[in-house]
Amino acid sequence: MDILPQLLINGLISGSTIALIAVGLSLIFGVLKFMNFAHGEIAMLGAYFYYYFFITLGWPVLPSMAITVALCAFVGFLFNRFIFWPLRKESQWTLLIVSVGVGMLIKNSVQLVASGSTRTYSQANEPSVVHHFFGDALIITSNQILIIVSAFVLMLGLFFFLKYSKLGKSIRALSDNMSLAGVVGIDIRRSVDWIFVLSSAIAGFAGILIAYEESLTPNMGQHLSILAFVAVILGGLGSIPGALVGGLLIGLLQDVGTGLTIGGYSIPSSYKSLIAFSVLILFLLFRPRGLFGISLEEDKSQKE
Amino acid sequence: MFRKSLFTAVTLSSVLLASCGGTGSAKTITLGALGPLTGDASSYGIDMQNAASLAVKDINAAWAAEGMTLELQWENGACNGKDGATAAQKLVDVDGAQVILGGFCSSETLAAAPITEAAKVLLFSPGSSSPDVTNAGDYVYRDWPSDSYQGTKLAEFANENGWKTVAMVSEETDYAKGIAGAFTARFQELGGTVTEEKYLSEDTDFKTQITKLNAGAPDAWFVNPQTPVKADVLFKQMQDLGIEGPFLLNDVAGTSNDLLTNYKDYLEGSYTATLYIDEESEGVKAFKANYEATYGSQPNYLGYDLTTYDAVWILANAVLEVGNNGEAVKAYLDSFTGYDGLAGHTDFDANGDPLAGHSVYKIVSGAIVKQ
Amino acid sequence: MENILTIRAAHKAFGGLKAIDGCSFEVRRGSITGLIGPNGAGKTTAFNLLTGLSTPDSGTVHFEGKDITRWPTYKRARLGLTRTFQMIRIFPELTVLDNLKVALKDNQQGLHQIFLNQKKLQARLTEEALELLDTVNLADKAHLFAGQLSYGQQKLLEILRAAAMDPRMILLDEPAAGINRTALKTITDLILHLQAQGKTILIIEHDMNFIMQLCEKVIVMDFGRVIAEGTPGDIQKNPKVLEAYLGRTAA
Amino acid sequence: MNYFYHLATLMCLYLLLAQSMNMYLGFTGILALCHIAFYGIGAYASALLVMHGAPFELAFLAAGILPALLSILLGLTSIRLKADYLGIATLGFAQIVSSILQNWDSLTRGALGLAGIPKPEIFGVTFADKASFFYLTAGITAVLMFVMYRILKSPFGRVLETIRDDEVAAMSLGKNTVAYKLTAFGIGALVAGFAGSLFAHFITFIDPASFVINDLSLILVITVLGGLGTFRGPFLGVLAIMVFFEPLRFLPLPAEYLGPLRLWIYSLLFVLTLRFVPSGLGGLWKHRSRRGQQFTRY
Repeated sequence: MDILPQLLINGLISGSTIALIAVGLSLIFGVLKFMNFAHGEIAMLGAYFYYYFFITLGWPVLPSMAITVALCAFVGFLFNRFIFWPLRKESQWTLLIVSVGVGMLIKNSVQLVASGSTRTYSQANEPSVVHHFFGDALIITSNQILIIVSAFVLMLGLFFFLKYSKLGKSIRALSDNMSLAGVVGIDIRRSVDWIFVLSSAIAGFAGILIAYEESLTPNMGQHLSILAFVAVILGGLGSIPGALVGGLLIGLLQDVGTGLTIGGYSIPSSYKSLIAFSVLILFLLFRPRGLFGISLEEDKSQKE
Repeated sequence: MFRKSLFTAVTLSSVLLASCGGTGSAKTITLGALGPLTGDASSYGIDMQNAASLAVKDINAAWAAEGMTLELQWENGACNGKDGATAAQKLVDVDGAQVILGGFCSSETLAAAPITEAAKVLLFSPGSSSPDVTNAGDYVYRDWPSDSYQGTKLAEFANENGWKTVAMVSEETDYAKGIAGAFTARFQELGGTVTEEKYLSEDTDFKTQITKLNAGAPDAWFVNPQTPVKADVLFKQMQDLGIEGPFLLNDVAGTSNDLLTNYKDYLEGSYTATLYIDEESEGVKAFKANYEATYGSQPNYLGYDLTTYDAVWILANAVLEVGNNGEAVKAYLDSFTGYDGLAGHTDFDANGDPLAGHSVYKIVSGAIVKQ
Repeated sequence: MENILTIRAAHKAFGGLKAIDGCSFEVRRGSITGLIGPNGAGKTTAFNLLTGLSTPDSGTVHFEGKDITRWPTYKRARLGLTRTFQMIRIFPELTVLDNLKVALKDNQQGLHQIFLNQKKLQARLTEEALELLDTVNLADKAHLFAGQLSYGQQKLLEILRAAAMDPRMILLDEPAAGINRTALKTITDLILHLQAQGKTILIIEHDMNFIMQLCEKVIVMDFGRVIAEGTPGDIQKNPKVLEAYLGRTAA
Repeated sequence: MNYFYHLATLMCLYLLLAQSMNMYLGFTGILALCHIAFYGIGAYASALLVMHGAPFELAFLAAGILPALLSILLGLTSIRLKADYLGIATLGFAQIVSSILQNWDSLTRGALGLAGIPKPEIFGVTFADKASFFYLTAGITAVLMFVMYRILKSPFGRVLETIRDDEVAAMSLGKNTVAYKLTAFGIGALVAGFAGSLFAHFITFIDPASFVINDLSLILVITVLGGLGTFRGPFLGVLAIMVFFEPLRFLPLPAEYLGPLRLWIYSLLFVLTLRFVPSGLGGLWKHRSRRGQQFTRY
């Protein structure tokens, strides 16, 4: 099983980017109680913004990243302020369906401007710095290390932000019981705005990391949203560590699942998404609240 | 990339305006044209459109003496069956097209075929390579060889090189599947073994497939993607994972300019099979220069561009001689004596497939050299 | 004198919270029985156990001798055990008439009946619904959207809708909450009218005079179990009841 | 003329898809996002059966029944899930179906797709040309629309609406809500399967790429634009699409910008409709009583 370490790293890399998107999804769900189908598209948007600034305009890395994250946060903020927040009183249906529409809008806008063909960040023959561990069993590039490290750093940062900062506490109060939070003087609207800004920024950054490692196409947003849903449900709704663990789990399941050859038989890699979704269906049936989340029945009954 | 696509749009409309504005009362012949102008395959569609427009410009120059002009009425097939059929139906019914250039993707051609067959309209595809197109209809012709040629050619070459085990990474699309099927069949016939790992078009990470195949320590690798960008990611991830050794590449991975420059060293010594194109011939050089001058960049898919260019010329000659009528052009092509164009000599077999096959090229310092 | 409904040693916990902790009581057939207790005593959770919205961790529920502990809500309703809700659950987008017609019996709501002639059926259902509305003189509002009724009228409608199923027993969850004097009189008359038709009524309520006036027997719950049972008179004097209500506020 | 028949047939297919989805999404409140999977299963089932010699009538019925059975199975396993979860579980189901269609080479030839699907032949009459195929499709659509009309306007349909508005209340009125939801979901899948069969024999070439998630968005646009939860909604939605959007194709814009532009306008209108006119063009789908939904909102 000499390729196992490599598979684990592959899983970690793809898992950590999914986790970054899942976190934002979980935050938004925690507050407005709906799964934002447009969230994966924000990551795709981040990949294209970065492409425009870094490749087309040729800006250096850091400013390109900064402006991309800011723009994504702004887009998230705009959609919240004009679409999601005004509809918050609706049934969470309408929010869910409108988020599918917002996702379509983002995708088609990018397709309109960037004429749809897929692209990649690959610079002329700039080989990435490669590190070898355990002989040749594990090969990982500096970019890949950056992805894993930044995912964890962001997670930790977000965790502490929610735990200790004033805004973080109000966001957590909001997700527990919005009307109560309002009563005790938390400016609900501002907090929800902040949540969208925060999760969209993280998703935008995740988009950059994904596009560094893989190719970028307008359709990738949809695929990312769905994988992020699976991660959120695996990890448990509304829990940040849950989203991280869920994302990593999905990445590992997909890569190790298709990579391992047990007794000569191995699952062909094209069944990768099949594994992720079968796990999703299993979790939904037997443990809808996921690993760390609170069960919806309890949550609802306490409020009844 | 953004500047490029805007630039294309501007020049495209100007070319169209120029070509139909200049003729005054002269007789104008309109041919239908069907290609993937949106979606993932739109990069092919735009290249096809550019090549066809260049051909139209040259034809109109040649026809100016007889006061005739050629015009292409474009419809978007979006590389899927539904839009391909809808576009074909509109061309046949609303625009009364008798001869249609396209579809580019096999799904477009296969969906358009029953409609054009029923209306006895000639369908001439410069790019559909699915083996199913061979008997898609009597009025269906193509000057791009079926995938099976490419697959068998590469398999025979691999066998001659003494390779016994080949690891193949291929995309789950009609084009790539056709090549993979032909390659595996032929290579196994010759006693070799092929370990295949597939990926879906929406997948974007292939490290697992590569790691798994690498575990089998194959003699050679066959990279068989649908689009150059997927090839780019495959090469990057293979490079990161330290995969070396001789590569076999399908024509999409092996003949795309960006890849040959970006991975010049990595692909050094690899082999690909594509339509025989004499890069050094005056016509091809003139075409590339003309393309660069008009569209500001090198053609993305030279092979497809040349077959499109030739296809427009063949159809133009046919229409000039026997008139803009599906049955007449079909008869003309059935008794076709061949056409020597930029993509070499083109002639058809009974099913309307081209006789010319693929030949193996070696990649030497970023350029492909005939073996 | 046999009992129509008995709940025996029921336990229900949500995580650490023991909502129902060994609760048992019976309700006499044809009676109007009250169920009172301070907030959080587990009254609504007990209702949910009786009507199948949630199932007890242990213990049993019997209705007319049948063990319905694990039965789904709709089966219990068809058996003749219906309820109203603390927060009104009428269908605001349907008309008042339709809210009742949906609940009326033998309503041809099967898929195989979609092609039957509707006229005869609709006429009968409308007539029955209007009759029900007459009992509380709401007939004139039959064609309004249920959402347009006043709070009191919606409460009445919800009780009527539960009665429309011609059940054997109706569980009323705080029917008098937020009701003005005149509407309260109508609700009391409706309850007495339903009892006269032989239906058994079990009421959760905080309005003591409403309970004392209507109920022949009152069950008092606290901390998820029954702490006292008896006629309204005994209950008012029972020290445990006072301590439960007062003690709680004093502690 | 053929082009008119071609568009009219496509309109009938969209109408069937929109109304069948409206039955369980708009009327019963089941948020399932796998309608395209049923459509795809129906198309493949019908095409494969006919290509292996089965008569068209049998293949057409199988194309409806197979997705219906799968929907019952899917429903049984996930009906008790809350709306968000059900949406994702059904999206997962759709991805699983798409992945199987792409990978099960021996049956579906994977990405090569199925070419040369024969035209339908019923009692010796083959519906080969566009006109006759349109009449066949229009006939089937009319029959299905009538049946769905009767279903939705009958007491059975009224119970579906009560389940959408407040399932707990409907349960306490003795309605076996799970059975009703499974039936509505099953009928939706059945009709989507029929539409799939007609599509396969109409275009005569299907591949996994024709049944992807973003086709779902178009149907969602039609249903929501027309008005969720109303019978006339899908009619208005399809009309809006065909009358307002299809002609965009004739705009002088270069074709490469026309495609994404049309899609962009669809999605913009979709979002604006939901934002300002949630009940859609002909709709009365109002954001029903919040209590009815799974989460109690403030």
